[in-house]
Amino acid sequence: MSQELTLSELPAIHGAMAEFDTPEELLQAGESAFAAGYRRMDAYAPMPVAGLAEAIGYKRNKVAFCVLIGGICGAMFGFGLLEWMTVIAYPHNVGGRPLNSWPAYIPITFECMILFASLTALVSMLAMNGLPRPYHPVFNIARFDRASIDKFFLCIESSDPKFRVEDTLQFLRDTGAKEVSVVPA
Amino acid sequence: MATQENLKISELPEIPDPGPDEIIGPGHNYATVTERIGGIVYTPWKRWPGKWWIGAAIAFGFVNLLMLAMYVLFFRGIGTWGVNIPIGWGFAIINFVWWIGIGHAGTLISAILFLLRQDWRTSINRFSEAMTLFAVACAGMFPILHLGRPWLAYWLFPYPNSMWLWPQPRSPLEWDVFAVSTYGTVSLVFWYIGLIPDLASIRDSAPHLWQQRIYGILCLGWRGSAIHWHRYQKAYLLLAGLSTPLVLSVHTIVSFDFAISIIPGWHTTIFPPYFVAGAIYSGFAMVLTLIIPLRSWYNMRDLITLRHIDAAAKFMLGTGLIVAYGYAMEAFFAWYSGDKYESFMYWNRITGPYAVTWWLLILCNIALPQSLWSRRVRHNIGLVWVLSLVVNIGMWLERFEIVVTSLHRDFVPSSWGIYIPTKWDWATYTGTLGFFMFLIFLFVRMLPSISIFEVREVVHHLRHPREAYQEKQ
Amino acid sequence: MKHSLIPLESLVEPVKKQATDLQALREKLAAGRGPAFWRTLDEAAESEELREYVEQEFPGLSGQIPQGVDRRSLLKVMAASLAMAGAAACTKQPKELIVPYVRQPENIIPGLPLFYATAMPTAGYARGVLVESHLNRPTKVEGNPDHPASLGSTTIFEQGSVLNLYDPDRAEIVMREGSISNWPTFTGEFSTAAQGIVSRKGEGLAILSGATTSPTLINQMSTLLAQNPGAKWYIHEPSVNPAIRSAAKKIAGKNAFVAYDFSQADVIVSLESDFLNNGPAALAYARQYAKRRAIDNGETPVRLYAIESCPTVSGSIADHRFPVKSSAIPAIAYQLAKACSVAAPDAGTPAPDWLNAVAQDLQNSKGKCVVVPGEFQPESVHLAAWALNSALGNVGKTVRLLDGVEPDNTHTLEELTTDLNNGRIEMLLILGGNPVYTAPASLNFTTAIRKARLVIHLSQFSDETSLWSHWHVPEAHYLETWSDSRAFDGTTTIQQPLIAPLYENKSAHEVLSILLGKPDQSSHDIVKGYWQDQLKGANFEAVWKTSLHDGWIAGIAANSINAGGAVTLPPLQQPAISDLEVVFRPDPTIGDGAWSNNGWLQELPKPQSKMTWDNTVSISPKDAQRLNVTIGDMLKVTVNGRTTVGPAWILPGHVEGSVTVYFGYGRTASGRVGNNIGYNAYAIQDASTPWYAAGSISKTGEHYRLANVQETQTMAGRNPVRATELAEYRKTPNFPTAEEPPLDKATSLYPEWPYEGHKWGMTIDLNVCTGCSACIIACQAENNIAVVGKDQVARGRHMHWIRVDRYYAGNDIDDPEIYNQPVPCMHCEQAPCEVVCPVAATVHSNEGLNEMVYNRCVGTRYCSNNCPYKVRRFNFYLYSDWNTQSLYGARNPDVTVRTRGVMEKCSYCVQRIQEVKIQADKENRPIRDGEIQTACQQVCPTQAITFGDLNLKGSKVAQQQALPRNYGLLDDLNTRPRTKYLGFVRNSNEALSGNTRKS
Amino acid sequence: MPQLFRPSSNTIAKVSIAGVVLLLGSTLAVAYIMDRGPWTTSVRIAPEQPIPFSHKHHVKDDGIDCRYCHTSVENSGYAGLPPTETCMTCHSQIWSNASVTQPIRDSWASGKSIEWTRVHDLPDFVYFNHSIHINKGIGCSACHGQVDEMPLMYRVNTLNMNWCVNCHRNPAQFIRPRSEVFNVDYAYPPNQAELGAKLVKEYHVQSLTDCVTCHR
Repeated sequence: MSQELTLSELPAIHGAMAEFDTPEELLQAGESAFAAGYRRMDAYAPMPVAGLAEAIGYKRNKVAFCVLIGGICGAMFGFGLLEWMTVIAYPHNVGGRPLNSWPAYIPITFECMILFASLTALVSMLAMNGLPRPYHPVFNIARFDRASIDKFFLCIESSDPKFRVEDTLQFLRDTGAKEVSVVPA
Repeated sequence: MATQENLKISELPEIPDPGPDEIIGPGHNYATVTERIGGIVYTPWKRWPGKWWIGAAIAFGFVNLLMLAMYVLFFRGIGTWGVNIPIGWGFAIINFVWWIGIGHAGTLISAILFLLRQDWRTSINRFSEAMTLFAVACAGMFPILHLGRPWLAYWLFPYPNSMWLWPQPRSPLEWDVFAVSTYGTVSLVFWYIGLIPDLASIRDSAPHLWQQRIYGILCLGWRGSAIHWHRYQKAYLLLAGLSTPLVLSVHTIVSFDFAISIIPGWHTTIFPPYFVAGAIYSGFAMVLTLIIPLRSWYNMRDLITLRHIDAAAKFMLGTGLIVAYGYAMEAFFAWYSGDKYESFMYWNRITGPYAVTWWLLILCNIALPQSLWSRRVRHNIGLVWVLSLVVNIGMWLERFEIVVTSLHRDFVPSSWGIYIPTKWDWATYTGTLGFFMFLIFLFVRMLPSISIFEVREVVHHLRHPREAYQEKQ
Repeated sequence: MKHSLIPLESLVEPVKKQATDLQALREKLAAGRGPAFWRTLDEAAESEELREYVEQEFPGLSGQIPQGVDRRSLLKVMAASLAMAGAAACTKQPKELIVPYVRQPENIIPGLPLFYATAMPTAGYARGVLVESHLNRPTKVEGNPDHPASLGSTTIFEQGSVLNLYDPDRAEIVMREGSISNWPTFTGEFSTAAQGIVSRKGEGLAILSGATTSPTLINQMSTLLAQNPGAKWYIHEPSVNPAIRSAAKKIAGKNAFVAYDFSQADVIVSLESDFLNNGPAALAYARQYAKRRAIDNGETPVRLYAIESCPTVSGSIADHRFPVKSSAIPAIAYQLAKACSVAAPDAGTPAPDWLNAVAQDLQNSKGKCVVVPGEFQPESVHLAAWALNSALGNVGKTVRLLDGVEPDNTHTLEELTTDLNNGRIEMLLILGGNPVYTAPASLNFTTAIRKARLVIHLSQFSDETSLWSHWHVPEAHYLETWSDSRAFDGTTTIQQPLIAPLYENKSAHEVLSILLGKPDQSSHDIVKGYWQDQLKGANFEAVWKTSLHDGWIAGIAANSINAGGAVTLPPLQQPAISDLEVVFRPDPTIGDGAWSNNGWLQELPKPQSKMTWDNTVSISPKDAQRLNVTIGDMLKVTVNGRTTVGPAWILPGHVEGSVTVYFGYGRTASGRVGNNIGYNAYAIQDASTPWYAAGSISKTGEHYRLANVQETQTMAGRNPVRATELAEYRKTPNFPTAEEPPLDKATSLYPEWPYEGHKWGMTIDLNVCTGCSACIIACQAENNIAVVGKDQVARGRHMHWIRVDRYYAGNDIDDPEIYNQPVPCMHCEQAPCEVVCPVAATVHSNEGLNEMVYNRCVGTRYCSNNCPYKVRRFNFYLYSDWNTQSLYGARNPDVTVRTRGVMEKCSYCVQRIQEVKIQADKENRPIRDGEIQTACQQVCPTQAITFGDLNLKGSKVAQQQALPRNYGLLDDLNTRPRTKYLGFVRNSNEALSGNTRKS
Repeated sequence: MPQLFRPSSNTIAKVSIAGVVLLLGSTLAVAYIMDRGPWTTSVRIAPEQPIPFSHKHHVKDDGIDCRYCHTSVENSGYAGLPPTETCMTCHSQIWSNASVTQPIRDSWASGKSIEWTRVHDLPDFVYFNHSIHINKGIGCSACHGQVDEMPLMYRVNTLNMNWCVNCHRNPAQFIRPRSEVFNVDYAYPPNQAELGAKLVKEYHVQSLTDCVTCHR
């Protein structure tokens, strides 16, 4: 459902939304929108679409870096803990083994590394994606529920300097969108 | 709503299996897969099949048995079990190793097959991950239950305490604490991340507002943004990368529980690889045991196809052969090492009081599974199912062999003994089986048991084979 | 009454014990810590309190020792567990009371144990002991090193006696025909009844007692008999063979005792004698034997030939064992006599081929050999043995004839039965003992006893006999009352009590003095009174005090008789039993049945069978094969038409054509522990042939579950025990390590852990270990080790910290080599158990102790799995009895009472180590070698166990570990055990190479 | 489709996540504090006693030496609690009919002990020996605090294992001359460091941290 709006009766809007049937169309639309100079936009798909993010100008993905840091911290924590426990906190003669039996500490060190890294992966991914975020303007579009099922959307946001409702809507229609609508904020 | 028109699809009577070459049946589109898989989740309980109710009820019965067994254990003591001196470990550790082994298929399928780009994993990874979690939950119980003073189990964690005492990290049991808890956590994370987009799909296709709300919360407001997908895939890839060494390390460490000790039959270097192989072996067996009934109950023959079963069966065969190699090596060491204790141990396994279990295990784990070489066998669903059960039993017997026969006759003849499990041992074991099944039953009802968005990708790839390749780059 | 218990328990804190510092002990006792101060009001008050709570606790006793675990209430379990979790977990400690004395006796310092010298009479004969007392609470019995019949060691029974004192099943009050009465009433009625008798000069008065050597008692009796010529004194000692004394009497011409001195012997021939374990002088003999067994300095050890039907403790370390029917021993004795050219009647049967070799050996060592007659052999054997010894010139050297210390001219149980049946007896006074149960069935004593008009029974338990008595008077435990007794050599000990009677317990002296018309005399007055007369003149009080303190009265000993005229051997009474022979023996751990309610002794594995909680019918492998019997099959044993049914035990080394049955079981009025277990062998005993008789056995078809602690009987191709022949040893002294050299120190990934300070270690000399098992029970008493009951033992959950493994070797199952190997914790320097404990509950002390911290243990049992010696024990249930308060008294306050779910094991008696260390530290001196003794070491009759500091130059343990015979169990695992063994060396007779066992 | 959640829900979601984390953290913190706090250690909590016995009065005001009542402290593991007799030596004369001392007289008359509540109560599996500590120059007040300032007796130290271990690790911090052992208000000198080291050598004090030092 789309409605014709005149600038006068325009409420605060989040952006202009175009709906496509296939990932390929969406990908093209995204590319042309970027080519047309739009920068503040987002594309929505029920499954990962290769190259889509890059198409709309997404550059650097920092998840990997965070995970690396997490892993290093984990390993250091694990080994440090064991060393401290057995050498400093309460040194015991255990079966005649040296206080610092470092080979025996490797398994736990490794596990700690994995644990920290994995948790960092989850947290950093969600954090950077700004999730959890149950409310989002795009959900105002009635057909957007198909975005998680079988339809593909491109949304050029009002915050984009080149954003002009009519032009943008028109531009989106020209990209061959099946349906185009304004996203109320 | 968009979903209404598709409801019919889930009611199609019989869906044929597309055969050993297809990983998905014909005529599927993005919507239909959503509908087929999601449909199960939000079908009103009135329409749940009777089979489910009966199965769940039986499983729940065993959960109660488990509760009773625990009550007896805590208030009367570990003496209610069959353990003694010299056999200080019995069912508890056998079951622990068995469950943790089963728990290995999930992460393996999700992570390793993912890295290996095996597209057939898609329809079974979600399910086997769930299976992993539940198996680990069962496994995790035993190390605590088997303590003489379970209420002090927290002493195994390093926390600042008024005794200024700390765990003793040279002990493989301490390694277990970290390995198992890490494995549990990471599997959960991996599983949950995989679920997020599908939960969103459920949110958007569920008929009732309360369902939409619940899944809306669970999916954290996922909206399928391209950039989110990008980070999402990166995170998932990294997790897969991390889980792969993890899954190998966990059973390696479990095998250290034995390999680190000096008991003949335990103290051996072959254990880590052969435990890991055994774990995967039993894991795939359990996957098959579960998905074969599942696909027919829920009309998913076109999503879990002969292709999957065939591949899993091959995996079983392969890992089974590694395990066989392990056995062979044990025998070889026993002879080649020239160690009198080692050779006696092996001889005692074959001919001693527990010889029956040993021969049964050879039958279950090595002899029978060889039939999987034959394509006809692999494609006979019923037969594969039976074989998967056989392997499950065989792997349990293997753990029994390792734990009991090694301990009951070790070094000093005067202290040799015999182990006879009591009714409470059995109650605890079957109890966890019930607990496991009960969780599975809940899972298939409450959550999408197949990764919907990955199946969408499959649908997409089938349409555009060329891109399918590029996309993986 | 919980708090009345606290004075005992709340003072549980480290205390100063001086078991080994005897000088200090003497001074302390000499300084007037004697009995005179005993019965002061203070102790009276103290004991009142004790008595009170025990009585209060008694009725509702819930904690049965064997099945107790099933009866633990949830609360108890949780409370106990939390108590152990203690301050560690986030739990608040329960409120605890301190109850100080009202008036503190000056000789008691709370926290410091006192040691009192006394003696425990066994079958009348004294063994001197030192009893450890915590606040007047006897907790542990040790041997008295100065006492000739103890020499610092004890048997299993002295150790077990503490538990009997606190046994909740003890009789507590005077009973009259089953209803509660009291002592005053009894005294009243008894004296009136007595007056009647006395007026008739004792006509119709019969007094039955066990064997006794108590001068006071004998004196009381003789006074009584003098006043009442009509009265008769009968003596019944179920497990003692009267032939020993009758033979001695024949030899000496008067009441005498034949004593041996093995320290001078080169050759010993045992005619079915268990001289190392049985009899009033066993401990002394064991010590002498061990001394002569020494080989490390080139000595030639004594050679022991054991000729016996059923393997005994002594037989198990014999150099040659000849399985011979018990009934054939007399013939053998005569043949041996002949072979040594001693005039002896014809034995009928031809002598076995080996006999001449033995005879030859004897003759080669004239004056340096001993022939020991079996305790249960008839007079003829004892006479033959004497004849041999005198012919071989041993008399005066290795054999001595001493004045007898037992009363003379007493009557037997048979006579009593006849007199009863003839209605000659009106009043029967039974002083101790349990004749209704122990009388041979042939006497039908139960019918006889009914003939008496008044039966008065004095005994510690209300037993089978009490049920047939009109009056039952609770007898005082030897730790509760005054008395005296003498050792085999006449050494006399005043038995002083360590605690006032817990209940209304009375001694035989007190009962007798009623008859003597002094009803109000206390044991103390009687005993002291008697000795005042004896030790006239000399400053009595001083002598009395020293005697009490030393544990024996100076200057009183039996003179030796140098007469011993030549004896003429009677013709053989009966020939060897041709068909099946049934041999009767007291049970190795329960004796004649008097100990059957003692959980420690019940759970103590029998030296040969390693079986607990039952008596078996021991049968030879051949017979078992013939009758197709397996262990546990029920056998019906028939003797003279009387039958009993018991489980079979196949005993390698048992002679063919003979079965051995044991007394002491099948009791019905023993108590919660001893009731209805095993079978009653008295039920088939015939008074005429009490120790062996012709009989028959047959399978009933039933099978019985026996609880034994050792499944595997052989060494299964490993050699935990390493033995060799003397000749071999001379060639390769390091024979134990010759084949399997221990790994050299370099074979380790880890750097050596330095042990600068003390370095505790232990050696166990297998060459002298007889497997008597005293160490096991001493350890149990010292370390509060719980009794778990038959079912748990059968499940492999017994708790003994030190076990004695018994292996059969050689290639002849009918006459195997028998080896005993005590196995405590090895305290490995590279302990496998420690590495695998996830909570550091077992770690190494810097003195090399393998510490087990109960309160840190969470119970993974991994340590036990990984212990190659399997010396760790686990509390699968709440085994320690936390309910039965009377048992609290027996506990050693220096050792934690373990709770459910924790591991435990030998600690090298670390509480003793700590106490000596603290003591030495306070006195600012180094610890002397041998100052610290572990419980097992202290009790060992042959001193096979040595404990000490390996870093201390010249310490005995260091020397022994330097010996070539020294080896470590499973040395090849590189666990570096601190407990080492000294290999067994067999001194075989080459002339018998045919019979020589290959090692 | 209508929005399932109000815009505010975004904040709620994020806040609740933080909340959960905080909750977990604080629970652990509380447990930790409980474990150390008086509730478990009963530090500075004077328990109910049959007689309101004041060490302040007897030690400070009357100047009675520790050993007058705790007789065995120098040669036994157990310091010893005075028998009623000891109380009566004075209280038969003074305060001889005060109501507070009534229990003493009752006990004396009846022969029934006075039942005190343990203040310094170690778990039953801990074996502490007073005499050796006294002999090695560990003063009473080092563990029991300034009893002469205590109208009613209470613990000043947790008696937790880490507290014991702290001194056993490095006795020099708390050791004092033998002469000062019974001096309740002994103050450690500023040069405790070297003095301690000196005394440790002089008294041959070992630092014993083996388990069996206290647990058997």
